[in-house]
Amino acid sequence: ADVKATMIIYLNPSVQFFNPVVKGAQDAAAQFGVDLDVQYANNDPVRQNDLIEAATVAGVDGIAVAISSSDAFDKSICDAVKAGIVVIGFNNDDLEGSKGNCRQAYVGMNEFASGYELGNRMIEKFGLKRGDVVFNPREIPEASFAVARGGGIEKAMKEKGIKVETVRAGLDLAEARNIMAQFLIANKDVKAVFGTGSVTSTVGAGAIEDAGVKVPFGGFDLAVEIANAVESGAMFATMDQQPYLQGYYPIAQIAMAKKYGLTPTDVDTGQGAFLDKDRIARVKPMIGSYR
Amino acid sequence: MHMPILELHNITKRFGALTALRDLSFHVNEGEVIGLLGDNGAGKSTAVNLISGIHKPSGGHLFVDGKQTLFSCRTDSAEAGIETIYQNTALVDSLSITRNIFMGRELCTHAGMLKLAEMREIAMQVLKSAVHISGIDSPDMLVGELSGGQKQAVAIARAVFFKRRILMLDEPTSALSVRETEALLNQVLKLKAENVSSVLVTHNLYHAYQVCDRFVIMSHGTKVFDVAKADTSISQLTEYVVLT
Amino acid sequence: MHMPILELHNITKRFGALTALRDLSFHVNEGEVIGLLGDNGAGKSTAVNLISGIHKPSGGHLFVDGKQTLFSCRTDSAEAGIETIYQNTALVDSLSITRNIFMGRELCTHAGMLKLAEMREIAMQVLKSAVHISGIDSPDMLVGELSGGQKQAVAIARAVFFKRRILMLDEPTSALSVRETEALLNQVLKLKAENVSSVLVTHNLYHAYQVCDRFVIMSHGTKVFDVAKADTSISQLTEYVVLT
Amino acid sequence: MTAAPMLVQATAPHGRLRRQSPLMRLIGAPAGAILVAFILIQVLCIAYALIAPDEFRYLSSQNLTILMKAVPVLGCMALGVGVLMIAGEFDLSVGSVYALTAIVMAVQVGSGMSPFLAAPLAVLIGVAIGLLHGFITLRAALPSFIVTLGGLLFWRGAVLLYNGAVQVRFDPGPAFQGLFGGTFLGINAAFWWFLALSLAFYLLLHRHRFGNHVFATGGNRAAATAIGIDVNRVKMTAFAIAGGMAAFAGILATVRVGSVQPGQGTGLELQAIAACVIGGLSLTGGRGSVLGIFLGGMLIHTITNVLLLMRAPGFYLDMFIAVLIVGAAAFNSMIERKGRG
Amino acid sequence: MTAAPMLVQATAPHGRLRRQSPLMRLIGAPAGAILVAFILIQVLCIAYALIAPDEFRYLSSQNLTILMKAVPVLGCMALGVGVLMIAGEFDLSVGSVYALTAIVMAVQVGSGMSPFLAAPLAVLIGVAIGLLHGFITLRAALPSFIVTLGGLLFWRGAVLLYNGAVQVRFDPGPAFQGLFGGTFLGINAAFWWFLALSLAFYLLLHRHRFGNHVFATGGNRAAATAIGIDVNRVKMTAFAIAGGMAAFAGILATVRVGSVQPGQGTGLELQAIAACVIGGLSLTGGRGSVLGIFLGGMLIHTITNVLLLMRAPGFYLDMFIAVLIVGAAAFNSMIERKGRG
Ligand SMILES: Nc1ncnc2c1ncn2[C@@H]1O[C@H](COP(=O)(O)OP(=O)(O)OP(=O)(O)O)[C@@H](O)[C@H]1O
Ligand SMILES: Nc1ncnc2c1ncn2[C@@H]1O[C@H](COP(=O)(O)OP(=O)(O)OP(=O)(O)O)[C@@H](O)[C@H]1O
Ligand SMILES: [Mg+2]
Ligand SMILES: [Mg+2]
Repeated sequence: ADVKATMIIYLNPSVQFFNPVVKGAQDAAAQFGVDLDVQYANNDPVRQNDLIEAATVAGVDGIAVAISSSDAFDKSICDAVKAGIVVIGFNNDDLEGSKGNCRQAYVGMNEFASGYELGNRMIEKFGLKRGDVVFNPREIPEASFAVARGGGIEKAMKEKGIKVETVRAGLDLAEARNIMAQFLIANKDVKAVFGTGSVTSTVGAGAIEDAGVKVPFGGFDLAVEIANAVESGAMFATMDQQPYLQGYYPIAQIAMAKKYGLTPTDVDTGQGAFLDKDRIARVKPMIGSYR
Repeated sequence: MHMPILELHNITKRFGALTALRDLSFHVNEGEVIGLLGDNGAGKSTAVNLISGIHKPSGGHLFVDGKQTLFSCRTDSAEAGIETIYQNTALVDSLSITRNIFMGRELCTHAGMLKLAEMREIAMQVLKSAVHISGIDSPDMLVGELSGGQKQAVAIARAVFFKRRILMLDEPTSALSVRETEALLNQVLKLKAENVSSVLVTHNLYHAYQVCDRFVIMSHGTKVFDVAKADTSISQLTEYVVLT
Repeated sequence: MHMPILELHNITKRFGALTALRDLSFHVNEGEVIGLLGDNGAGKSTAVNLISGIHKPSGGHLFVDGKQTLFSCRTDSAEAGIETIYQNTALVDSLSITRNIFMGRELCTHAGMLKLAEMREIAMQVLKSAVHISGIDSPDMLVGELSGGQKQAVAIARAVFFKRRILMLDEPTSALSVRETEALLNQVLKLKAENVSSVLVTHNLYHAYQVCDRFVIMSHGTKVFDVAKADTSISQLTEYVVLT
Repeated sequence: MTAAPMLVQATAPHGRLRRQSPLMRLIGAPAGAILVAFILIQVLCIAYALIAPDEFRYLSSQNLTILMKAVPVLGCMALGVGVLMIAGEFDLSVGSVYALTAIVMAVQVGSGMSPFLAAPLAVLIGVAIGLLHGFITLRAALPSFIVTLGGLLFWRGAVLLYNGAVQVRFDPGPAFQGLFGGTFLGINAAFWWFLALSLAFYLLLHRHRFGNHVFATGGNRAAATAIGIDVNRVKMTAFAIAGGMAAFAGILATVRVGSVQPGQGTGLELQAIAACVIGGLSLTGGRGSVLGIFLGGMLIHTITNVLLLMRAPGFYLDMFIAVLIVGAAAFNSMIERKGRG
Repeated sequence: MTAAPMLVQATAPHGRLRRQSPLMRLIGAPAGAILVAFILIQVLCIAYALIAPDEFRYLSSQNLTILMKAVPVLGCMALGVGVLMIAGEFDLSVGSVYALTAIVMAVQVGSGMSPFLAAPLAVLIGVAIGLLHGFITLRAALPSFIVTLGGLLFWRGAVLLYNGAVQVRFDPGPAFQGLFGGTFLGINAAFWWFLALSLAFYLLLHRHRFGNHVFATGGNRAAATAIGIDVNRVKMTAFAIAGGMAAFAGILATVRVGSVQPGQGTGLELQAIAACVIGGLSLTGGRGSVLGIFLGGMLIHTITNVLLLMRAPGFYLDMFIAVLIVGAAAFNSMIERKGRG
């Protein structure tokens, strides 16, 4: 291959969300003849810096990286760009956009916005009102996706005077289901439940059932269980951000920049994120590959 | 002349740079009580551990009943009928007296379930009969809570109960009181009458002289004297041990 | 009549349900050598540990130079001039001989840096002079690699080097050979000449009779006899110890 | 000052053992202190639940059901880890093994294998992994800490290698579902399993020859070897048990939620060790009891449960759990020291 | 069969010590085996880098710089954890303490405090937390494993309580930046700090009275107590050192990255312990050396670095790391056993 690229994912390899991202990247690599390696920072900014610098030293032509912090990667990314490497951000961007970071382009959507949208749609659909309490368990509250999505939900609720209760649910399905159910047993006045990532979204319907209550439930990401829940009505909707594109475009842009000198450009993958009963059937067969 | 039931031939044992035993040879006959004597660090415990299968020799040969053998683990030597009271007692502090005595050789049902009641009873009996130890009220006491002499008594009781052909005793009386020591020495003579051989390591030459038939004296890892009781006196023995 | 330098008055010590010492009283005069005798489990080590500040009494009083004191830790008793050879040797297997001897009382520069060379030299000297131990070639050997007697020698060397007014010896000769035992008993007499008192716990009545001025005999946690050497003989002593 | 020989006391006082109250004797027994602590905590919870049944729904049937469903996963894992700890070794890999074997089972069932075959297969893989860890640990004379830390990373990677980073559905049919997730005599099947296994482990560790060897090996390896116990075989068996129980916990968890996440089980190894330590197991081996492990696992879950029921701020839930775990352990240790007097 | 007294050998052979080759003596020395293993691995890497300088840029100056930047964070943490391990206690909380103190420092600097005040403040907080863990551990007679596992959860929660789940910028100005992140004599400042601290710890542990007390306390607590060492003070100091070094590692990481994430440092405690264990420290205390800790930390990072340079697939990177860590440990243990012969 004449182009070498490294993709750096901020979380660890077990996170399902990145499957379509990696598939997109690999498809692009195959089409454009790119020698691609994918690395994982395991949620550690220090390690992500090591990865960026190691890729720079290894002499790749391009780096696709999730810029999950507005400050932490500024220097290492600038150094890479100075060394002549094409750097494309994906999935997360510097909050100041291109002003805050040397990356040449960003491919992704705004997670905060998707949380805000889900929140507003649930308010509208289920008539949530001032003084109500909703429940938003989070796998890892300090993880960037949880802060962004949860923050969006909180903003939507705050605007209507609705209170958001949250709890750390962890990454274990069984454990998360126990914690969520126990919380619902203790808090009978909860009017709606929001998943945050794939774990809480997967087990939410079961937890509601365990607690013996009936409340609406919405969440994020895609998995067969989640699609089934939406289909059956146990879940109102899930938010999706077309991760396949977030992998495909960065690698394609790196290849085209190197081969043909094309300038990388920003891509918004967040259009049409909202998937409810009406739209889920179309998406379901693609789960795990293009979704 | 009988065949010795145990024979060491030119045994050598090294620990890293240190040669703890060098070309050590001696033998034990049936029903014989050997006194293994020598200075601190002479290699007595190393020899005992080697015969018990704890250490593997770096060189030399071992014969049981004239047949060359290799004790590669404790089970092999136990099979050959060797039972040992170790200098460090080899007890588990966190277990009860009963469980220590029957450790590795529990009385069980066919399914392997412990016969605890039976074992407790035997434990108390053997403690009393082997060393007349006092102050142990219950076989359920943890060994870690016993006094120095009481621990030693437990180790002795275990070995006496399971003895078969050869009993190795590595300074068994070091923490025992006068009365218990007497009891142990009588025990050795009683076993001799039953044709059980013993190898007694001790620094107390009076004790050794009282029960042993022959003395093997070691110094710096080798044997320097090998003498029958008939051919020596206690004062001569003292001289041998002190002057080498 | 002098004031005793150490006096126990009605000391009681309980471990959970067990009363290890009950109303124990005895005293030690300056330059006196006491033989603390008794059966296994009589409570001798418990008494030694209590005087050394390892155990706290459950009841009773302790006097040093006639002043009531409370040893709440080892440092207090060391301050009162008490130095102990423990039955379990109290050595750290993973450290060298030198570092064991000077453990807690290192020779240091003002900044606390160790004077290792000096300590190594002293360690070898004191090992030789205190017990004439042989077979220890280097003060850098780990204690875990030593033979039983060699370990005991290290513990003795440490106590003799740091001795001040009272030396407590809990079965110090149990693993020592004849020659080293002789050396230790002479050491006790030499210290007596320097006005250092000793309390010797031993099961060997010959050794006790050889060096002690007075005998305290314990049984089941209490004192049963307290007799001066002048008033007894070795055979009578044996009777006292065995029959109680 | 010499005195004539003085007979201080004519008859030596035999029987130096004081009588103790039954409570003191209970506390002195292995796991007695933790049992007392556990019962006290339960009494408090139940009393509060009876006084304020609406505020604190501890005794509501939903809550009891969830507790019974929640405990067995950690509990079974802790049983296996506990046996290994008593034998003197660690297993940090159980969380990863739990995920790997569960995924293998789910994938196999998904592609048509009977769950009644796939579940034993999962346990077998767990056992094999445990044996491998044991083999490396003993053969290369390494600390099991480092070998199983390697296992933690390796088997987590193996999950991805086997099936990628995808969540797998598990739909075993009603018979299997009933066996591991159903209800029998009002009690959840998973909890029955946990009870049965606890009993089996009790018999194995405290009443069977093997248990004696485990305690001896962990308490003093040199002594156990010197007396002829094959310590390597004992440790291998304990490793196998830890691996097998991790896999079994994986089955229970998978049946409960009906799907497996490749990332699941992270941090479970520390929780399992914590349950054991709270239950009185020593980190250096040779000490502990099955009752202790059982109660340790129960306690961790009760604490989380009580906190959630009392509506502790969920964002900081871990802080409260931390305080309560340390507090429970301190309470336990205090009772124990009182008992020893 | 009685024999006349027989003088087997007239002169007892004194000096039973064989001469050993210098290599064997090196291997026999503390941390000697790991040193040999480390040098061998370096020789292999350098040889490959010289043969294929374009394929494997191990010796490129940028790569050396990365290594020097990457090692000190884990290294400093391992030094602190190592001292505590030698004293016979664990610290599982260092990853959380590292995050908490770094956030406090960054927030304070962000709101106007001089970094030269904020950094010592962070270390002070680390020390205070260490002392608190020590106090609870010793006072309540608990295993430090459980207390610091509580700390792991508690301080992670405290991060959120202090500043929410937001990342914090850290912009300390050039003087501070230069002191901890600059370059001096061609070597990265963080690495200088690590070297200096390693030397200081070497002197403290192997040449100072305090170190002797640490080894004695960890090796045989009862003996150390019996001889008059204040084991509680020794352990408290070791806890304080572990906490302080975790905070110091946090400073280095924050200067390097320019911001702090509330979730950072998860899992670092196991890595730090792994570095120590690879370096020859025993999990039960009393054994180990500073050189071992130093090399253990270096080894973990070298392995990761080599894999990244060879562009090993990141999806399975942890699997390779696991195999290599266990392999290195096994190699080390093999050399060591050879040395003991
Ligand atoms: N830490 C402890 N916990 C419980 N019981 C103990 C403890 N230490 C000693 N004991 C008990 O106290 C009694 C006295 O023990 P001690 O060690 O003082 O006896 P001793 O006279 O030194 O015996 P020996 O000659 O065998 O050394 C024994 O019955 C022993 O079981
Ligand atoms: N595991 C070991 N590692 C290294 N050296 C050892 C080991 N075991 C024993 N030695 C050394 O071997 C020599 C012989 O020790 P051994 O224990 O056999 O002596 P011993 O005759 O039993 O002495 P004692 O009468 O003091 O018990 C000693 O110098 C000792 O230092
Ligand atoms: Mg010996
Ligand atoms: Mg004693």
